[in-house]
Amino acid sequence: MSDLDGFRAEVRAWLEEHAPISLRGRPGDIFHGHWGGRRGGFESPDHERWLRLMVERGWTAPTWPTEYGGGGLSRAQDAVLQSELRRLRLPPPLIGFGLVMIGPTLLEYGTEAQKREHLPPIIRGEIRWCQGYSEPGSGSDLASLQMRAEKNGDGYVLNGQKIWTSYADESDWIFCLVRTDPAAKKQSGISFVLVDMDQPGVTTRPIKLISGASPFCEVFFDDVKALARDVVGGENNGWTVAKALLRHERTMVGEVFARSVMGAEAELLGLAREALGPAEGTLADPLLRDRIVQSAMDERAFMLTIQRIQDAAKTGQPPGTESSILKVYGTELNQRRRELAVTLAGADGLGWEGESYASGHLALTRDWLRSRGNTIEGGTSEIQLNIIAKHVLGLPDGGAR
Amino acid sequence: MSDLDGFRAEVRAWLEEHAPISLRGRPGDIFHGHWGGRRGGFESPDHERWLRLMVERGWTAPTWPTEYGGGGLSRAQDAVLQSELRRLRLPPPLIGFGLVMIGPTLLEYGTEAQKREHLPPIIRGEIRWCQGYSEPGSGSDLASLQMRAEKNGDGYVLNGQKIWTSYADESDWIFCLVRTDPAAKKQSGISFVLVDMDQPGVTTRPIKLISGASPFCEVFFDDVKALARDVVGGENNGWTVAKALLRHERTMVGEVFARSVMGAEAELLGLAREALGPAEGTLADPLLRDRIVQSAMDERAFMLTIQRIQDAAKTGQPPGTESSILKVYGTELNQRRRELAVTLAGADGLGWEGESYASGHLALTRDWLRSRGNTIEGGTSEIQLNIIAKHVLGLPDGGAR
Amino acid sequence: MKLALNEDQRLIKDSAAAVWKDRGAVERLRKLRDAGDATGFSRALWDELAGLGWLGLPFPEELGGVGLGVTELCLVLEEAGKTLAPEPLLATTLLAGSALLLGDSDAARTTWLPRISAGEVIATVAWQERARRDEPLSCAAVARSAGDGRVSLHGAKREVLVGAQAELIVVVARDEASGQLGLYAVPGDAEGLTATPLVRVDAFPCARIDLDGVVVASDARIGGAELLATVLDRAGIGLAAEALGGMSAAFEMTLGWLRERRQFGVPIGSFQALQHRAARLYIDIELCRSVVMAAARTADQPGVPAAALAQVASLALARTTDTFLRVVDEAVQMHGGVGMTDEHDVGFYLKRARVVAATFGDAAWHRDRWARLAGY
Amino acid sequence: MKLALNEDQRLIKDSAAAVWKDRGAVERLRKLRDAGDATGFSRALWDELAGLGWLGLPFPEELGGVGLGVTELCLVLEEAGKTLAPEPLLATTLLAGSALLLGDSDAARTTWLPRISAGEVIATVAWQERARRDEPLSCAAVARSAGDGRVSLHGAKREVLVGAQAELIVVVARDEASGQLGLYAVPGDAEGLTATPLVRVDAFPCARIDLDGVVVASDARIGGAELLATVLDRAGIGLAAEALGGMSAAFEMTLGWLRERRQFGVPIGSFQALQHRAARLYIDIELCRSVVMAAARTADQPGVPAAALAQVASLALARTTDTFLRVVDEAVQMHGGVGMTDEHDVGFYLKRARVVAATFGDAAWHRDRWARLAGY
Repeated sequence: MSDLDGFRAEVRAWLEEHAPISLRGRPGDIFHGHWGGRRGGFESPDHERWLRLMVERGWTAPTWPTEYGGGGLSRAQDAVLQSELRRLRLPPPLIGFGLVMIGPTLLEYGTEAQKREHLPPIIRGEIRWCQGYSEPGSGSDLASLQMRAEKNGDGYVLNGQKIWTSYADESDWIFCLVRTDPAAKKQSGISFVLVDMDQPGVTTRPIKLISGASPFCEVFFDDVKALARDVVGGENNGWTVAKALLRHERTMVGEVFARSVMGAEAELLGLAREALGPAEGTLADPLLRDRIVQSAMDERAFMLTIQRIQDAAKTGQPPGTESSILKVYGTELNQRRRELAVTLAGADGLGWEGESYASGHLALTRDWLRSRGNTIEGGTSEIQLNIIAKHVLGLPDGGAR
Repeated sequence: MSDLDGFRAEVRAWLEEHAPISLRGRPGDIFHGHWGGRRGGFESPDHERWLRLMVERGWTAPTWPTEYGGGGLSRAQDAVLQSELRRLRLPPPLIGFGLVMIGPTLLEYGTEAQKREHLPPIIRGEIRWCQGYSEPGSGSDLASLQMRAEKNGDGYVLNGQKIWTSYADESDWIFCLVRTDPAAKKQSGISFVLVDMDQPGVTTRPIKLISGASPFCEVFFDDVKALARDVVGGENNGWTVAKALLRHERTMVGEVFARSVMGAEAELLGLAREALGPAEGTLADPLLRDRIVQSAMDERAFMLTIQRIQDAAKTGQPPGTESSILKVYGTELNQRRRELAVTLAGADGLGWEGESYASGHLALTRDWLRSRGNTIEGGTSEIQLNIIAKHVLGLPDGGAR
Repeated sequence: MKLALNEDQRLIKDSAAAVWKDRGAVERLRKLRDAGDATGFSRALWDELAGLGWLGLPFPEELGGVGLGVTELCLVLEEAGKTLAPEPLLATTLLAGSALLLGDSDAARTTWLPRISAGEVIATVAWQERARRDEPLSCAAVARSAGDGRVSLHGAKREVLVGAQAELIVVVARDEASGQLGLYAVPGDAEGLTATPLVRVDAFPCARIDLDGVVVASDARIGGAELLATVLDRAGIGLAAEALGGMSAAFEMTLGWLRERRQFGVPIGSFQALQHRAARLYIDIELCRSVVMAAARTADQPGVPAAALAQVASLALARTTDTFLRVVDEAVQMHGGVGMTDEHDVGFYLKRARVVAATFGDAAWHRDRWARLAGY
Repeated sequence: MKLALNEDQRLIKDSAAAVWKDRGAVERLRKLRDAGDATGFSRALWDELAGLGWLGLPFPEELGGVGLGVTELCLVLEEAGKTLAPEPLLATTLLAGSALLLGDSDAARTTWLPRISAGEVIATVAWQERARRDEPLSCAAVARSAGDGRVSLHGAKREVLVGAQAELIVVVARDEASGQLGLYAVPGDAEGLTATPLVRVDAFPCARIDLDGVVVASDARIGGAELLATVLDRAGIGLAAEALGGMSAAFEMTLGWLRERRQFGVPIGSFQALQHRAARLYIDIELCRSVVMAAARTADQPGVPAAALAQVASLALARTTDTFLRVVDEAVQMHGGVGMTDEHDVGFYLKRARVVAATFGDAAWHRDRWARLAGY
């Protein structure tokens, strides 16, 4: 306890002295900050200085071992560091899938050589990573993926296509699931491989969504090379690694949605007052008023459920498949909210572009459209319900997955 | 056309002359009238006279052939007869499953001897029939039925149990599905057999529902005898007969629900005014008001759909599986209405019995509870949705039925 | 009232289906959208529709029409709705056309209806002023006496269908002196009238109209509040028919995907959870079909009371707007990731469904009106 | 506020579960109902509950209680709810008990709370007068001065939980002179008080109370409108906990059936459509659990503002009443025919859920209150 207090004092003093003044009061989150990578520029010189300073202490990856350049902090110390960063409302010095996805995976499944090669560039923000899982033919049924990796000397030749790869067009390396044994059944012939995207044969193409531009890309592999030493977890054993990472991803998505739904009541009420008037007193439309309350109550119940799951985890109850509950409910909650928002806005929520519309109103349209994907991406609601039925409720398998 | 007009004039004159004055203005329907049978008494001497008169003309079964005692009318003539009965608002002289279920089945699948033996007593109202299909272990999966019929001399010995047999305790004969070939797979070992219930070994027990007393019974068979000549459609070929009858039953159930939902708006509005006041003007509770409108609109859309199906049939479009649509929607519509009715009544809709409650309020409670069975009886909603998915939408069979 | 198609109606429906399918279905709307086409629909196709007689379907023959009714026009609109055809049949023939047909002015009728039937004039009604539908009677635009029996119109209208392309705009304004609502037939190029195109999510042509002292002759007034109510209800029924087409097409598209798309070694349409959801959508669509047919036939009944028309119009719009929204949400969900891409057509239906729901009032608005009409 | 059970709480919950399961679950309620039992619950079990300390769980030790809170009582109520136990814990300890505990009268507190804790007194609050919940402030029963500082009570109350069995009835009446609401502690056998048992669908004991000039001493008044609001909110949270138990048990029963019942050669629980519906019920039940836990803990926070308590109580009741109704509807449907028979237990939950929803206001009522509290 007093150790932690000491650590806090030290962190606070250091931050007060070093953290660039210009960045204070500008908090980011895991999706808003500096992504790093070969092509990543900085928003300002202070952003660059902030990264260098933190990298020096290993605090871009505070809990990773110091031998790879990490901070070597305990979870408790990390919590102190994060709370001090929040206190000054500082942005994270570095974000990205290297830190939250492939890094932790390598720490768990990687060889010593893999960790030494790949972790330091992640920590220093030199290499930006993306994830190559889904393929056009394999959505919910991920294990049916078709992208091939054929042995060739001391490595593999990759051919195939990935889809829904976030920021592929801005990334340097990609971690991919590929089929290394076409004869093996589904899961058993899959390997988890790291691929340098800076080579011929790799093509990325951004995907336009119904809501407009998106970070998602298609990635095409045409005789692309990967090294044997870049297979993680062993050849044909990639499914185990992938599953662990997927669980991790779902929790992350849940947290993002938890944040996204906050404040529904105030937002919706604002839209309602704008559309319905009067500025005070009971809303003129009792049905819309009732839907706003439902949104508010749903949000409150959802946030309390997140808290309950966290509190249960603290008392040592083993975490279960709560991520599926949060995924299903959180995404649908957000959809209902976005739908209610456009409904409240009426014709103001129907604009696509142009100066006739306020930017806030245009965002309503786009956000509503984008929200329709929430129940599809990161594991469809249907898949989550299957998981709950089988693994939580213990209902018998009917062959449908 | 002029033939029909002549027929109408004749029917009208005959009814004006013969139909008991005391019964005019007292219409019944297929579930409200005289059921006949060995144990069936008459509500009044006029009821008995009415039956005798109509039996004489064969008009208890107007379209059945005259050789069995039917009226021998064409469908068009029958329509005229029914409209004239409606004109005087006369009750049907006879109702029951003999007329609407087993009779038509025998006409289609019975041998000449079977028709000669069984149809006349049905037409004269001497024998009341009930249906023995479901068993405790076979609900939606009817073909999994277990009741056995073993060959024994010139007949069978029946052992087993039927359930959900309406009015079994007041019936004389039962038509049953039984397993005559235990080795055969499901449907192929089933026979359709007619059984006289007036013999040792037949026991009936009424079923109490969550809503109270009901016409449903369990029927137990303990070494009960059936004659070989009473198998309809041939041994082990009962499934064909049963399916034809089931389709017929579903249409009937649909019609009943069509009637049951009529007038929702007026009923609900009455309850709402009673509970919420004021007697005039906009209802005080906008959410309940909205639900009443939904009920009214749902009913209107449902009635229009029934009309559309009937109109399409008239233009010669082949009838499809509309009965499944009507069954699913009509029953759920009725459930929503009953639920809204108890909701509107508040505590007045929570009474079970006793003088503290108005009889109308007690009926609200019972009707609501009874309505929960609507989506189960006569083929569950789930089964109907399966039928629609497969036979209307052409979705592939997933093994789930 | 018979809820079945007669032979003529079946022919119209079949040929409407053929016309729009031949033109490339949603692909056509996509091209217009991507090109930022200023017209927003195909004027060539419009001429063809005129040739087929559809632009004057419900007008009497002496005014260049075919002498049929809303029922027949709804069949055409339903088929147009299936391919999300942006041709302004609803605005021209049913909105403006109904105003002229049922309005007070013989002059306006004989001037404009033959030209509409011939495809020479695109027309519309400008009535909406707020973002959310409320009573049309809350109109703030005014008609002011401008001397010589002329009036000048002042105000702004929004969400005017095909407003920037229309050669005739029927403008709703309140007479400054009497307080009465009026419908004024105004040429699209009238001085003082500015149309600003709105790029809406469905990519159908639409505009904001500003009226800065637009002067018209007093005989430009073709009717008042009662006419407006009838016009909106007739058009509402037409929109319900279009929505019926839209939901049917989105549903068919989804059924095709459920049959084709394989996951876990089987077509996803074999999964019972999806089957049941699809079956429920089917039931709701069938109910929509019934109410749309009944509403259109009611509109064609001679001397139908305004309240009866209003009630079926509200029934049709309440059901179709809600069902359309539900169908497209489910359609995108069942398509999975591919349904979220702009490349796939299903998203166009998603977008259109929401615009449809906001055009003449959504389901909640129409349920409220139903209760008001019924006195509770 | 921590949404997890501590060691003591876990013990209470486990032993509550054991107590009621040992007594035969729903079978017990069935027997009482079929026998037309005049008490409607088990007085012997009531004595046991007293022995376990549960009747005084939230009362201070000096008043015979255990000194714990609503949180702990809710755990007991949740377990009671699982077996549909008709023992009047909610009415006695949470309704009347809260009124006495938080009321103005030390005399009433010290007279009644020890006797409640000891199981000697069944108590309740009589507040409802209409069939549908409306504002408690619309009370029509009056308290009239009867000289000598006494008051006489006049009026009628309905849906009084355990009203015919209660030895103490806290009656809500309006002071005729001041117009202020008052809560009056009245002995169940007071002259002029008539209790008429109501046979409700859930078979829980309940009565109508007629007050025909019931004379009580003026110190029988233990509080006013604010106290009533707090009492109803605390009891509402308790009822939400009971509902949570009820829905959990009905759901467990249904899961068991889904695993066991075979049709078409497989357990019906393997059908995906049923699986998804079950999974959605599970999610909703889990959300109910969160709000009930949070609401109970809020009630136990010292000095919690009335508005904050009202808000969580409304949240808890809105969610649990709706979810309970949905769970039992689905439970009966999934059970098929057997679920419709009186012989099966699941129907008891169906009946109870509707009474629960009507007791302190249904979901719509509480959503309306939430908005009022939030000022919109």
